[in-house]
Amino acid sequence: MKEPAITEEIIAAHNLTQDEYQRVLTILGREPTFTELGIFSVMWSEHCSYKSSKVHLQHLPTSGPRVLQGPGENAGVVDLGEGLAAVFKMESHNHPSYIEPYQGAATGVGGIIRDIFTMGARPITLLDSLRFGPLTEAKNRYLMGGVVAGISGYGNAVGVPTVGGEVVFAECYSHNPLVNVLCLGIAPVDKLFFARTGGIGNPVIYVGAKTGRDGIHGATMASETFDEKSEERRPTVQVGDPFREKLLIEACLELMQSDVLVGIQDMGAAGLTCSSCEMASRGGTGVEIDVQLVPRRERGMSPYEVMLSESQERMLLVVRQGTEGTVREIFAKYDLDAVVVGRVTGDGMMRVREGNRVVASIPAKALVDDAPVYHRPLMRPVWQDDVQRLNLEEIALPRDYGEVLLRLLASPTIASKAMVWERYDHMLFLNTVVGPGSDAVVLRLKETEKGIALATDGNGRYTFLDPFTGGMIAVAEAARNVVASGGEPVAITNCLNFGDPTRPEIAWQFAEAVRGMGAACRALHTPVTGGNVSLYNETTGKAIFPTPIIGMLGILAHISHATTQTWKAAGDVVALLGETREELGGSEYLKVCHGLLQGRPPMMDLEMEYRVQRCCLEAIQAGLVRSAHDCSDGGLAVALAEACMSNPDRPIGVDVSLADPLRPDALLFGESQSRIILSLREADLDRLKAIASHHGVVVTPIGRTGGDRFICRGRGFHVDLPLSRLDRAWREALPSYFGQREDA
Amino acid sequence: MRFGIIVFPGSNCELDCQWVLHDILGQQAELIWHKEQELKDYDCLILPGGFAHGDYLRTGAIARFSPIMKAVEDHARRGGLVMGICNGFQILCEAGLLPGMLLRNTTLSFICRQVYMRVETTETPFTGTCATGQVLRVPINHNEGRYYADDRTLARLKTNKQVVFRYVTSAGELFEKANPNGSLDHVAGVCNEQRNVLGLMPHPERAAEPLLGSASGRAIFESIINYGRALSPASR
Amino acid sequence: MEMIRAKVYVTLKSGILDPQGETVKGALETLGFAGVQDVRIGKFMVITLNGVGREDATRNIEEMCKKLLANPVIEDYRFEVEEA
Amino acid sequence: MEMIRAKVYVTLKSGILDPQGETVKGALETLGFAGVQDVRIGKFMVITLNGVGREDATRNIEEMCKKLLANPVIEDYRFEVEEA
Ligand SMILES: Nc1ncnc2c1ncn2[C@@H]1O[C@H](COP(=O)(O)OP(=O)(O)O)[C@@H](O)[C@H]1O
Ligand SMILES: [Mg+2]
Repeated sequence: MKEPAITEEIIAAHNLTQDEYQRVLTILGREPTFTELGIFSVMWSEHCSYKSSKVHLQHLPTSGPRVLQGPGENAGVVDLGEGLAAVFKMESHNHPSYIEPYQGAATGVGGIIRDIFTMGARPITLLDSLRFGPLTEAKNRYLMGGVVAGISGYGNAVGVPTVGGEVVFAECYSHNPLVNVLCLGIAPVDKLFFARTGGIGNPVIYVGAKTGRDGIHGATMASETFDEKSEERRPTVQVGDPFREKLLIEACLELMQSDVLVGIQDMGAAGLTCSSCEMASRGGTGVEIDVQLVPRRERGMSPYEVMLSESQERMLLVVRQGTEGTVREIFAKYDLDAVVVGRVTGDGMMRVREGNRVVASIPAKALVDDAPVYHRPLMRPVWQDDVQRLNLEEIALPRDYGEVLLRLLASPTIASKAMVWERYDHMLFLNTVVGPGSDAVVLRLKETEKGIALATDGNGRYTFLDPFTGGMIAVAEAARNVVASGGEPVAITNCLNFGDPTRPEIAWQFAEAVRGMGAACRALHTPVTGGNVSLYNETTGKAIFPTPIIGMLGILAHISHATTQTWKAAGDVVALLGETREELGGSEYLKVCHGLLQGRPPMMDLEMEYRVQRCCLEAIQAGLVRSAHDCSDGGLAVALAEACMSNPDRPIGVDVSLADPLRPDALLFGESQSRIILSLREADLDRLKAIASHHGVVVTPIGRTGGDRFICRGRGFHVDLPLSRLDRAWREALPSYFGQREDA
Repeated sequence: MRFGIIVFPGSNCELDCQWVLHDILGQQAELIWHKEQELKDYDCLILPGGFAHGDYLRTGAIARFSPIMKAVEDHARRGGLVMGICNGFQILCEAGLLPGMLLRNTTLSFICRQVYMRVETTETPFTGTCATGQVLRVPINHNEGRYYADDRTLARLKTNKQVVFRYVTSAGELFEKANPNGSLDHVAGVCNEQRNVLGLMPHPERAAEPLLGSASGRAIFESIINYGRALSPASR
Repeated sequence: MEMIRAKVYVTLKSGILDPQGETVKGALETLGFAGVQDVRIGKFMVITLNGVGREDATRNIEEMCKKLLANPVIEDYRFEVEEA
Repeated sequence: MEMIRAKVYVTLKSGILDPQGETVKGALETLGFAGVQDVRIGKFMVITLNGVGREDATRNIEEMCKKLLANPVIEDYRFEVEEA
């Protein structure tokens, strides 16, 4: 087969700039072949090279006493003690999910799971962080229905429970939904695997599904903005096969028990290209692949297509010479292909052959390390001051605060997500001590007394209004959720979803948000172990909110510290940790009740945040706390209502009096940070006060649990509603949009 | 007792069953890969939940042809105990070891949540320590759990008291809203005529520890163990 | 020997509730399509055989349906065999 | 006006992975059926229309396929309309 000649159009179609093409010429010392051009273009895409984000990410803190592996490998690794390690990472699959929601989300799940078991860990849990446009639009219902079905369809069948996550709605995600999935696995600390090649002559083995023309140029697609033409790119859609992936997990984990594996890498974005050259460059060797040996699903595939295919459920292994038989035997047990497709070489080249013909020969290290790095120009948007302006005097106070509360509870961002999580197996492996529906997920670690907590968070609206503060709050809130569940926050992974970084305002948002995250990670002692950057999230020039999503990992010293957000008994004291300020900027209340996206987000004092968290954790560990819930979207009133309702089997009312001399709407619905609502036995109140004063944290008893009404009073307001009304508003909101299925 | 847990490609609840049987209840429990052709002398076989062969074509349709299934049938014919949970139930129906079929939930969606099921008969090895009418709180986790049988089969099931569990409210009532998947006559579990083969959609192994929210599924495993003990008091 | 293509149709027995069909019917009505009386959803499989004569193919496909492709408790099947 | 029956065939576009078909193919081979080259599994829908003329029916079904019955990203469709 003859390869096309390299023309300007072909270079442009590969999204390589003139400068980048010059760089290719320099590295090769000649013109690239067509296959080589394809390889450079995927390796140097934003998705694989982080060329626009690197200069900012390098300022994040990435080390700490518990971090065994920071960014750079397939996933981060944290020491849990007792010889166990947590391997975790988050990935986005935004663009594919817009094009085909079911398969886009499904293959996103499949991809992140591979990152985890590649490192030797058994994947035990998934969390999904989703953003959609308003459900009043049919297209958004279709997207959400498809994405949730895809996560459910793939995650359940592959046998990894989806135990938590979040769903948030805003107009800006209408043409650009976000699908971020976190996976965590557990491995013995001394049995971790890495993407390496080891000794020269080692065989390179391809395992898993056959290669088709799926998703060719998916990696470059994920780095482009959408336009009308995106529709035409559809035939590259990849279909996930959770059954094959389940077999692949079992086969790889079984292989890892034996002593044959040198290195292993999943084939994700940029498929065989990325996996082979990254292994070689990390191993400091070369690698040679013969595309003719690669198992194929379709006829007549060119070397270019084989190298760039993004067919799912495939892995690349390097094993010790002479152990090929062992590999074949284990994979045959699971009816999976395991084929030697190449070997490790000593010349540092990534060489691709088709039989005897060499179709690509590129220095592997240069391909990876000499990728372009951009210091994109930054500019604070001219409209930033405008959106931050908010004069509270111009905001009319509502007449009926109960009505406002009901509206907020029915707002899809706040409403119960039971309809979503009931479609996910969230119980498999018998670890789920706190499942979906509380601040963080808590899993026990069998055979130890410990547990782990996980939460995802990230408020795009705050980050839009003030990227630095938004970045800080994303980390702080995720940590607070972990603390409220009884865990000590130890490390994060993250997904950074932003617009087109070649626009200086977007680059500025990115830089600021990352700076904020870094500050919070330092203050809270939660280093970054990995993550993912998704840029170009815009359609026809309109970017999404800058949306950093944080996945926070915490450790529970004892599983008995696991704490949920719901009241446990009538007659308990309700106490508020932290202070409420007159802050309404960026709140859900302003958006839902006044149609405003305006103001500064609530202020974040990291030092105070840390003290509140330590105080809460110490109180939990001392056994004083019956329930804990952080105040976030919708403020104090919504958090109190959730604590009443979120155990459907046992709703318990509350009677609260608030004395603060603030505007009632700010007091009830403002989203001041660093606040946690606790419930405890009356007899324990003094001990809680002592702990709080030791940490310099304000604790205010505000009422009592009990009854079947929600009562909340203060200066200028008196809300008194039966729980059943709150419950209906909150629980029926999401299903009401899906009464008529459109995604059958 | 000796439990054997059959692992099909795509099964995923085998470790959970083993955990409950071995680590919680102190029984022997071994995993058996579906390509095996012979079985050691197990007292009870468990076909666990999951997605054998990806649930492709029909749930359980391909798994019933696994090499091990011949031995499972022989074991059942000899009166050995077999319990299919969720996907295991689906496989037993496809294999003809249990009457009826499991169809797509009427909600058309996968459902994972706690439900209540009522013990309809204690005259099985799987419910011997329960009380008739006892309500168990056990989670379901399936896409195809709508029990179906033709009229004649259903009539026979009723006459023979082969309906072992029904979906009910927490108070034990047969209200429509307590039937999560549209099962015929609220059927959650059935046994064969000889009463040694049971299939049920809810997952008792997910309800065996208070830490995880419910321990009421334990009654089923304890009934089996009790039955085994009664059969051969000396050896166990 | 030629290539044979078999088209297999598997449908739910009449009388068995087809919630997916019902839902599609409802959705079609919502979209404004009038006169939709009934929707039933089944499977359509295309099986390509190689190196098998037409008669053998027919016998084989019949057997595949009986054994695996359809479940007689809930489904009917029908197929056509043609040269590809 | 007569009753119209439409048969709609929805199939995966060629080149799109069909994990279900692949798995069934493997199962057929395990069961000892020789010569199975390929299995692709799609949907077969039977839609009954009432009070709609044949021409309108044809136009409607075409539109139903486009809007709802097939997912144009990964599926093709084909249909036949007949008097029932
Ligand atoms: N997509 C989802 N998948 C699983 N669980 C979810 C999802 N969305 C929300 N949840 C669960 O719903 C609960 C409430 O979510 P959220 O409103 O984001 O909590 P918070 O306000 O504490 O951040 C959490 O327990 C979360 O795990
Ligand atoms: Mg939160």
